[in-house]
Amino acid sequence: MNEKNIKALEPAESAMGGKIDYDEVRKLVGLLEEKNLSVFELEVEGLKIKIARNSPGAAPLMAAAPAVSAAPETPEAAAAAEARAQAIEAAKGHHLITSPMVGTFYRAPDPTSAPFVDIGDTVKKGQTLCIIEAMKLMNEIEADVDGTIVEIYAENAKPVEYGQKLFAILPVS
Amino acid sequence: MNEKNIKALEPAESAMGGKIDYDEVRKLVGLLEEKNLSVFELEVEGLKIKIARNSPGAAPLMAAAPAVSAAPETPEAAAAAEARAQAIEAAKGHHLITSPMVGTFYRAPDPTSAPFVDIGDTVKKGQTLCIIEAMKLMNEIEADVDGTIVEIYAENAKPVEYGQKLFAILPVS
Amino acid sequence: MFSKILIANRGEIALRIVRSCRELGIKSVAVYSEADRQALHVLLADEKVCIGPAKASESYLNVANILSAVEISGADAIHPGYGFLAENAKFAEICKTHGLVFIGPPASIIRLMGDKNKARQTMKKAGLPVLPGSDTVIDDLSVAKKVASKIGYPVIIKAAAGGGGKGMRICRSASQLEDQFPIAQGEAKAAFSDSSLYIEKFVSGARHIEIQVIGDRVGKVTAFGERECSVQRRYQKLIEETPSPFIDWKTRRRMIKEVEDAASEVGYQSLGTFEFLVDEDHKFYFMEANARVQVEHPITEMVYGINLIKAQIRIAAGEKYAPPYALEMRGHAMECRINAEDPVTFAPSPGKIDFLVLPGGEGIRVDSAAYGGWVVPPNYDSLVAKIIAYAPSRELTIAKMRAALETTTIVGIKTNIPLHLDVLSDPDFVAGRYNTQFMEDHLSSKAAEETG
Amino acid sequence: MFSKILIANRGEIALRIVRSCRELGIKSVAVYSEADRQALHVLLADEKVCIGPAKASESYLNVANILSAVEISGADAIHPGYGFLAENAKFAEICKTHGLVFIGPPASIIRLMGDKNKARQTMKKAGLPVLPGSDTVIDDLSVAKKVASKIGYPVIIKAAAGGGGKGMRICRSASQLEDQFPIAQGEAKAAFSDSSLYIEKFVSGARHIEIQVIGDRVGKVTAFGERECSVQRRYQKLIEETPSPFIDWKTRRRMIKEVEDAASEVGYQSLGTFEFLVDEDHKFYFMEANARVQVEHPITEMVYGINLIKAQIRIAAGEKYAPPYALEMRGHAMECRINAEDPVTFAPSPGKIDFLVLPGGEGIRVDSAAYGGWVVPPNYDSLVAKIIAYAPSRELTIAKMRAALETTTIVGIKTNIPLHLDVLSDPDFVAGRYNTQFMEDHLSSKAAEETG
Repeated sequence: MNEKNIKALEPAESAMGGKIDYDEVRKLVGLLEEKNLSVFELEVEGLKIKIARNSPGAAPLMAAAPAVSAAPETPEAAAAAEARAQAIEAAKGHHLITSPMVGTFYRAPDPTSAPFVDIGDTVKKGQTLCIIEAMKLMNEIEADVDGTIVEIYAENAKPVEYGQKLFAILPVS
Repeated sequence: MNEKNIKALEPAESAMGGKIDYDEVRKLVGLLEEKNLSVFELEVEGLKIKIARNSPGAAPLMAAAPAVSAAPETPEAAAAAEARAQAIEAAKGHHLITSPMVGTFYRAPDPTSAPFVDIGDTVKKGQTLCIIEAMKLMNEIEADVDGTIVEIYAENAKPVEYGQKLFAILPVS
Repeated sequence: MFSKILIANRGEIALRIVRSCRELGIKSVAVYSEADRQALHVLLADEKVCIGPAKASESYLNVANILSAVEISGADAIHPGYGFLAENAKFAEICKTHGLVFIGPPASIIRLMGDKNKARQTMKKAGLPVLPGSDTVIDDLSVAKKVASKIGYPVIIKAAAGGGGKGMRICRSASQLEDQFPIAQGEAKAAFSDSSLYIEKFVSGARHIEIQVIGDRVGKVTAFGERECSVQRRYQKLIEETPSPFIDWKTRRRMIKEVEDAASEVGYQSLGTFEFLVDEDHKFYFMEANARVQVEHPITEMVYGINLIKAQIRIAAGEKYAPPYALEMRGHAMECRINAEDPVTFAPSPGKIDFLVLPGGEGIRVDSAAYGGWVVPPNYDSLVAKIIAYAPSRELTIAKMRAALETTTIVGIKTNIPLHLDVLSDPDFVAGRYNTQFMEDHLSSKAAEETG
Repeated sequence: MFSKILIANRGEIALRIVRSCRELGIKSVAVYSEADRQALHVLLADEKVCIGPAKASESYLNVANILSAVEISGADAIHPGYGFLAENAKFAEICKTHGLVFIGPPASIIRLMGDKNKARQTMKKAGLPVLPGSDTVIDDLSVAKKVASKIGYPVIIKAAAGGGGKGMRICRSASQLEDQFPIAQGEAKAAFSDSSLYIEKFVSGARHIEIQVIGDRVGKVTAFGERECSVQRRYQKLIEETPSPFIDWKTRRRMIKEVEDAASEVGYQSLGTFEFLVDEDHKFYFMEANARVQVEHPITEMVYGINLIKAQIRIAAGEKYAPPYALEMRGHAMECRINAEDPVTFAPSPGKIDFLVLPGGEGIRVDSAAYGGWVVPPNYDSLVAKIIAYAPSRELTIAKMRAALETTTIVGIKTNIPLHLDVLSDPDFVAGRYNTQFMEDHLSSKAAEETG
């Protein structure tokens, strides 16, 4: 949970069309890290970008104070990649499956079975993609479009938040 | 001193070229008043505008609290006009004479004499434009270019700050 | 002590709890709705879990997701703040069955205080004076009329499950009671899914005064000097202060003593607030008790030099309550609730805060989760900041509060700061001459002035 | 009382005075350089006058323009803050001849305290213990050597007109004195246009502890419990706290009493601070007195629940000093000076603050003229905020300060917050085991760690 993940904000605000330069996004994310920003807004040619980051204060130096021991679990690079990936999905029109609840994500019905789906698999609407365990209940999450799995964001047996991206599907057009 | 004057900020930041639409500036100033803004920044087509205003808090309603009795001495309209004028001067390349000290501005050598200069007058470099009284001393302020007086900003016998605009001169080109 | 606390709330109180956790060396987990992704309590907590969409019933009131968040974060206690699940006895019970510490009173106490009529009867037995009224809940108009005529008009009818003024009606005659009773029943039903009402003597010109308590697990209850909360509009508190300009030390001592005794009697634990009506003769009558931390708790902290949230957490972890020094009030504290709303129409004013300068300096405390650039979501209550002023005397505190509000700059949303400044200059308020009718009178005389 | 005060300063102290004026119902006039057009003290004052370009010598030190600003604004008093003209006896005199009240000590007191050697001699006569040293200023190396050998090495040489560590040199032997004396003379000359030096016994392992005083015009001087200011780097204070973890109540009582007597003896008026070295045996030695309000005055205000600036203004207007209640220290207060500087190299870091979230909540006070969007000018000192934490005990205060600094977000400029957090976690600091050598040791051991 303590990931220092960098995320593009509300979809409405990060309305990124085909115009966006991903190198630019990468540069922005770099700036965020360098300047230790929490929130950052930029407007270029009518395009508004807002980026937020989960670390107030000077992370590397704060680590010197034992009370602030929360060391980043995932490297900053991964966070930058996630921001980029998210922007790419939005731009490409991929269909995202997000978690409808808080719980633990499982890719297979049990530890010995094969995953429900993998990247490249074709899925049908209604097909089970994963299980989220919450309150000791196993909740099957289904595809709501026909298409091909192009990305799996969540890690097996790891916690997921409400609204967290689980899968990207390239819909059959 | 208590004027609610609206000013375009540091020249460097209000780099207004021929592109600026003065109706736009007027709208901005209106917004400032309406929203009771202190500082306002806007970027349009690569042009950055920053406007500040001398009234924190909600002026009209604050007047209801006796402790905040400071009623505006000059109407908001005048302030809006000043912001506009300043933008126009900068755009037109007028030469500005500003006050080199804090004191009281006099347009004439004594109350019974005619003013040193008036709008439309041609002035020569070195010619006395006004007097600023400071520490009981009368300081003559001279023109530093040849040209025509196109605007007189300060009022006779009223205080002026350091750097306050006194005259605009259209230089002889 | 706990190792990790999940905060099942948002806004300034969530941030307040994040800060207290940090001071105590406890990790904090923020939960948040999609509308609060950029909220300060989320940005400043050690961990965070999104628990649902903007709608509170699907996020901040979503018990399943909150408990899942506890599970995946490994928190060992939950702080509910105020509102949302804070006074939900069932939730407190669920926490217990899940082996989690609910940082608040035991479920039995929450349940007792949640039933306003039962609370009143219990407190009466425990020795607190209550207003003459119905001893049981009333579901029937004819019974209501009988009770009311026995008490004597004016009476006030209240929802048994109530709070926030919903289902409350003042009746000055039997015919008014006939009109209002079914309306109040309908309101109570709509607000609390329970149409039960009870009836009390209505005291006009009364003050709303409350006593903060803290009870630990060894059964010791400590009560503090009163908070004056009579500046209310439609039962929503606007300005609170301590001490009350109206309460003398004798009354204060008696209130503290009687509340300590009554709260001990019922085994009160954690933070709580006993609300009283105090009439013009300084007679006080118990109205209800709130089994949670109160929005206005900071003013008590200022005059006593203590931290109630930290104390609440320690007590929940089993510690005794040990105040750091002799509990004595020093100086005067006042809180203004700054809401994102039109100061004249009271219409909510959510939106982006373009520019923000909060007050500071000597004697000023700000409890706020607002920041420049933050968008106040339209989905929740409109409280954006609590500004607390503290000075040696009431007069100096009012001057300080006025200076603080005049130098507060919030651009982009409307706030009720002008209304506060207006009240702070009202001669009756300045003289300390006010009761629960004050805001109504103040607003109508102001309206008359403007139209006249 | 004054009707209008002109504030001949900038930054947080100017804003501090603006706020105090508002609370007292006095109009405030901000003066500002062109670099401070958007400064908060300017935006929040009732009136404002631009007095010159960015360079301090042409604006904040420009007496002619400041007096003209008084004239055109009609102010009847000047508050000089700290720094700039605050300890300029000549300026205080000019104010007087212009019929203006200078809110500070009389010119004679400023002049006396400005001559460090004379101040020491005077205070010695008035009963304060001073370190063995030269009784007169020394301009000659041979005299210096004689005096030093009489006192016994190590000795410290200081500029008579000095302050801020300039011209100060520790000499452990005659040969070191020979080397350092001319260098110190040069520095003193460059910094104060006066090469006079004096010599004192150097006490190693000493603490820098100061006593706040306030004297009114009827001759009553009140002194307050000590401020511990030993956390310094190159004579620049970084963290101050009160009470000192080192001073027992007996020593405190004696220091207060002796300072009150000595300050009364010389007719001290207005705010002032008596600085002492305190050795390991709790023996204290007067070093110098600062005839102005001190940057770190807020921590004294926190533990006593008072407002020194408001008291200073009232006294300047002729009022007696009447504390609001019995002056007793309650709890513990600590101040961290947040500077716009690189936390490792100490290089100044002016520039635009892109995003700002200051700390708040229970026990936190922020004195700052910074706001989100403000550009920290490169022309003046780098202090951007004073963060003050207040809690019942030293341990809780440190925890609170740490929590406050961890949740402070300043984007766009570098600050020394990481350095503060580092000090606040240093076991010696946490244990209260530190003296004026602490920062040097701390930094060098940290540097060794990093290279090692």
